[in-house]
Amino acid sequence: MDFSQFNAAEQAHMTKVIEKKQMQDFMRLYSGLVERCFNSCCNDFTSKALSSKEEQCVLNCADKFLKHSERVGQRFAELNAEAMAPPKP
Amino acid sequence: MDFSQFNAAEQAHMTKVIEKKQMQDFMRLYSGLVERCFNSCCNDFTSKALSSKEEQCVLNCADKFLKHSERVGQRFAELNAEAMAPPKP
Amino acid sequence: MDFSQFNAAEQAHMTKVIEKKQMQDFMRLYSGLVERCFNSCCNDFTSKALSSKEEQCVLNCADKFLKHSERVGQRFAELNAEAMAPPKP
Amino acid sequence: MSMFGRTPAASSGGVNHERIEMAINEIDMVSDVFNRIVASCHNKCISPRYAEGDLNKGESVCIDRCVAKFFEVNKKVGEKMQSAGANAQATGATSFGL
Amino acid sequence: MSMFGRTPAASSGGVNHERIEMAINEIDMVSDVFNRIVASCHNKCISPRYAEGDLNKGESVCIDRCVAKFFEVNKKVGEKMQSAGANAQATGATSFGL
Amino acid sequence: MSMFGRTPAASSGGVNHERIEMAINEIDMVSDVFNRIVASCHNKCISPRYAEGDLNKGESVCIDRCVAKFFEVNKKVGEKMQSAGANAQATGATSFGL
Repeated sequence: MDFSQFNAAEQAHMTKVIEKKQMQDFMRLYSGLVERCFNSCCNDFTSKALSSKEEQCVLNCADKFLKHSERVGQRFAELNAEAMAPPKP
Repeated sequence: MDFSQFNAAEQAHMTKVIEKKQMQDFMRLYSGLVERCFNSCCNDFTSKALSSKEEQCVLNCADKFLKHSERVGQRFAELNAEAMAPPKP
Repeated sequence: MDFSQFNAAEQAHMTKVIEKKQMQDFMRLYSGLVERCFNSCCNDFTSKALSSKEEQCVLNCADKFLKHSERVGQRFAELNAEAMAPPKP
Repeated sequence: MSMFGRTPAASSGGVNHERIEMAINEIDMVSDVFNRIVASCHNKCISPRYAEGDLNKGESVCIDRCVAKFFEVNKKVGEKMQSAGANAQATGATSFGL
Repeated sequence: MSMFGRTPAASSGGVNHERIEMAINEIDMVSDVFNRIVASCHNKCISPRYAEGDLNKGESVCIDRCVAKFFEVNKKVGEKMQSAGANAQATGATSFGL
Repeated sequence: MSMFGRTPAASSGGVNHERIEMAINEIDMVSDVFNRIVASCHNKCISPRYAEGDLNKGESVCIDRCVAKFFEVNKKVGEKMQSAGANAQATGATSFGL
């Protein structure tokens, strides 16, 4: 996205909008991660405590999900930049 | 959540926000319930009318979903209160 | 929905709200369609290029999804009008 | 509208914010239900093989019945919740046959 | 509030917009987590046959443990992200035991 | 912005609301697509056993190809809808290679 044609007031406004959106995105990423790892790792409800096996699964799942999102973000940024670039002759 | 440090204007504002949010949550709960019970109970599309078996399934499903949500709400409130309390010595 | 009791300012306001909502709905429909067709058609990640078989699947999927949505929209409008009509004697 | 304070411009313009807000709630709900029907009836009626782009006869008939059945379910659930008194606050939801 | 400009009416009314916005974020997050628990624990604990409308004993006990376990998972993930420094910006999320 | 009336403060501050609204739409769409890619490629590439926390070589390569393929699908669908004239109103969606 290119906000260079925005005036100062508009750029300030967009900065606030983007900050707010990033905060919301982070919260949704976080709760989506918890839900996904809970659903994959927890299948035994004979106890309310996390077993050590479940805990290890959750920690690996969270770790992997964050690395996954980061890698997707890198590729996404590259491909988006490519798609926005003027077509090559 | 603790809004006790809010002034009167802020508390009035929050009350409106919360009412609006409750309304939206209720509507989303409602349509989510319809979708879930439809998906679980209706698998025969040789007729457009609900069979009596499907209808009973839908009524039980709705009943059970509401009781489920209520029970989750009770446990959620207890655990959230616990998590917010000052740590015990 | 019946906005006939709205005054001119309110109707103008609602027109803007509805336009904005249609734009958002269209964008969500579009990205939901891409996600659905990707998930149904792409299962081979030994290459980053779309195979001709995958491409044909995606095109048929998009086509069918749009026709599906349109048909649902027609039935929805009819049934909604029926539900809003005064009950027959 | 209550969420964002009342702007002088708007209130002098004669816009009844309560009424607008209820109308927006109604639009949001109808649109939410519509999107759920599209997804549910796609899952029920459309084969994910995508050998052709047109709806075949069986799919078309299935869609018609599926939408009608979803409305029936919506109605039954609405009646149940009404009798349970659970929807005292849902008075804004007047349009979707509730 | 920052999203929609500051209206004169609101700022003269003594409303601290930052504070309101953080409170709304908090409510949104708690409500989002609650909805995810309802869906996840329904999938884990409730049989989709719907032979009766009441929760049976096994389902009730399962729900209690499921909600508790979801909180545990939420806590573990929160600690992990805190130690990873990933949640520097999540300071608004104070209420859900994070 | 149109949704909440135009506040005197904002319009005297020289903010073009149409332009802001289009930019917000664009951000929302890019973010929606990104979240869908994260979910879809997780389902396609990541084994749900979680024996370790690192991405292995196979998963990493799969992710790269998956994201590229999702973009391809997005492009094909965009072209199809453009030729169908269905996206006359989608002119705000300029950034995601559409």
